[in-house]
Amino acid sequence: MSEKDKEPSSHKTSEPAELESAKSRSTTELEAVIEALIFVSDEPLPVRTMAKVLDEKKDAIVSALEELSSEYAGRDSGLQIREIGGGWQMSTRTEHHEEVREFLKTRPSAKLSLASLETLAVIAYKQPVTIPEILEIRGVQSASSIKTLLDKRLIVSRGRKDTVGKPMLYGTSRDFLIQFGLKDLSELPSIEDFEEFVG
Amino acid sequence: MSEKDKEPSSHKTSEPAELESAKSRSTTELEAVIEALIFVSDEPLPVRTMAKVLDEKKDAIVSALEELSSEYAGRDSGLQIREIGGGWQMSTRTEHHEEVREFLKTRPSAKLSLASLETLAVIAYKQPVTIPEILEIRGVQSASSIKTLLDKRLIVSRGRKDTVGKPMLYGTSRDFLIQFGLKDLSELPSIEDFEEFVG
Amino acid sequence: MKETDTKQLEFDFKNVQAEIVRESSDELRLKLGEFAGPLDLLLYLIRREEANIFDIPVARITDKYLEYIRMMERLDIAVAGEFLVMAATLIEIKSRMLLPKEPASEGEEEAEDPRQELIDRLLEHQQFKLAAESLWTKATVEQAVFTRGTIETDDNNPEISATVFDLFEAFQKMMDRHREQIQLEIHRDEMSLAEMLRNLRAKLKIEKKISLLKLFEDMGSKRELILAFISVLEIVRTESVRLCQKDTFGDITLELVES
Repeated sequence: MSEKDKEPSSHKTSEPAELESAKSRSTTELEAVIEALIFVSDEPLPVRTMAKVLDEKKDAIVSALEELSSEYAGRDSGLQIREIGGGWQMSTRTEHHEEVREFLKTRPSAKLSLASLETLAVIAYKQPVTIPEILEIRGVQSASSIKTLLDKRLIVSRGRKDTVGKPMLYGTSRDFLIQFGLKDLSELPSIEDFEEFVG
Repeated sequence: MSEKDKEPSSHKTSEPAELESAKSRSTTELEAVIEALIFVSDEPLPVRTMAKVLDEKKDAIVSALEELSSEYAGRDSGLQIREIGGGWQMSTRTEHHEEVREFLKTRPSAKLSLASLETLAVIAYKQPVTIPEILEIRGVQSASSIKTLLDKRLIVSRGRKDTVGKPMLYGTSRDFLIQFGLKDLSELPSIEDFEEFVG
Repeated sequence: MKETDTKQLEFDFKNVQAEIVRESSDELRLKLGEFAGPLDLLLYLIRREEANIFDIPVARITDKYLEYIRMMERLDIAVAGEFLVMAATLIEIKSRMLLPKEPASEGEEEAEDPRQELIDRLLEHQQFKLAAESLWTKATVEQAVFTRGTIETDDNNPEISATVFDLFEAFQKMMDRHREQIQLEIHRDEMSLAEMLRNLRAKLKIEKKISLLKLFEDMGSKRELILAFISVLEIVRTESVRLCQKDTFGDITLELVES
């Protein structure tokens, strides 16, 4: 792994391990704050992001995650913390899916996460569009959102772009139009539609 | 997809064994499934909803909740489970707000102005209350504060008072409880508690 | 823990009081705080005069109060009706205080203090101010608490609750964020004079001839424009170039003189 290369060298050489952690968190504290971050995240949370936000080494993050994950497994929790799609996520355990589904059925409909909604918005307004282009606009990785949107059949692939790497192009689907109550894409709201509300 | 929709109902009707097993959960299992439900719920989850979905007695739910909540507190988790706004909610602990905010890139949301806070305090303690009554206590017009509070859904109208002019009555909302971290209105410190500080 | 929370989000509740502040050298502003009405002003004056709220020196406080109102008028601040109503009330109480006390007749309760109603209102008002403060503290603590991110567990349900407006809004917010980011990057990428000079020299070498109008138009900021202008002057001074202008007020070109 190249992780170690990226660590600021000043950290490495100058100070003993104890002093060096800027926030001087104990292992328990680190686990707790990681738990909080995973919990609030819309998408599976990459180790790199946690390391950056917490100003900790990736190694420390990974071992805290493993500890946390096995702690959840050990205490017969209804939740689990696991690595999925390049990040760490908190989710319900399969054992309880029936009850969870039963409960969710009492609600009108599932919400798209903000991440997915944003990704869908970019695709709707900029289609056909590639993943790097979406990244450019959103400023964050959208891989898991793309997967969600494909699973929900809201987007479809539209061939490949004729540039380096031939990235896949995405556009919205017919289901998208149906679910959002649109006749065609020209019916998507534009800035002008909103100006009257502002005044 | 339509097949899956039918699945749960067919289970329900044909196999009574399913129901029976649901009721014979161990305490640990009940805690786990409650944890899962609170986790997936978008809003504070009332005991009655859990009792209904899980087909358990409210008492059993409440004691499982209390157990779960103190378990979270006991294990130095980054999360907490607590009663708020008439339901149970999972959230991060205040200790980690800096890191969480850094990660979510959010700023503390715009605070209420002092005028609005004062108006809200009068409404919270005197509800249901009319605008003239608020004016009497505050000594200033409160129309714009009322509007702000309505816009933020912190207060709701509670019908009209049966006096001259039939003025609108106002009270606090469920969102008020949630945003101010209150189980219910009885958790507000008594207004008499503020007397001794006068002077 | 709570302590650091409030510290981070603190605005000084106690200090948001009626006061005159000097905003800038030429502007004196009466800062009453958005919430301050006549009762707040009275409480402030009582506190400042170190008077006892249960035994308000009405004459002195009334004078101070009126002084304040006059000052507001002098500073051309619209004095809300409520302040004037309170002024009238104070004057009335003051005059009643000046009347000789009627001796309480047999069996009658002692005549009520003319200040009593005002005192009660002030006390109640004070109470609610403190209640507001306690609410503020609660909200502050609660703002340090976050609920989970959105999850998409409901695989069975292809319906989603978002509308086209949610979609549009998400898009707008994202574009705003994107724009902000780009501006930030531009900011950070600002050139030094040396870089500008180097670029301009390289450009001149390749293009032989540069339209100054075009060059200046291409500059992203005022600072870059100035740097470009200085660079042109520097190049004219140090190198074999000439400046040509075909028409008066027309475009000027910077041309390399081949030697």
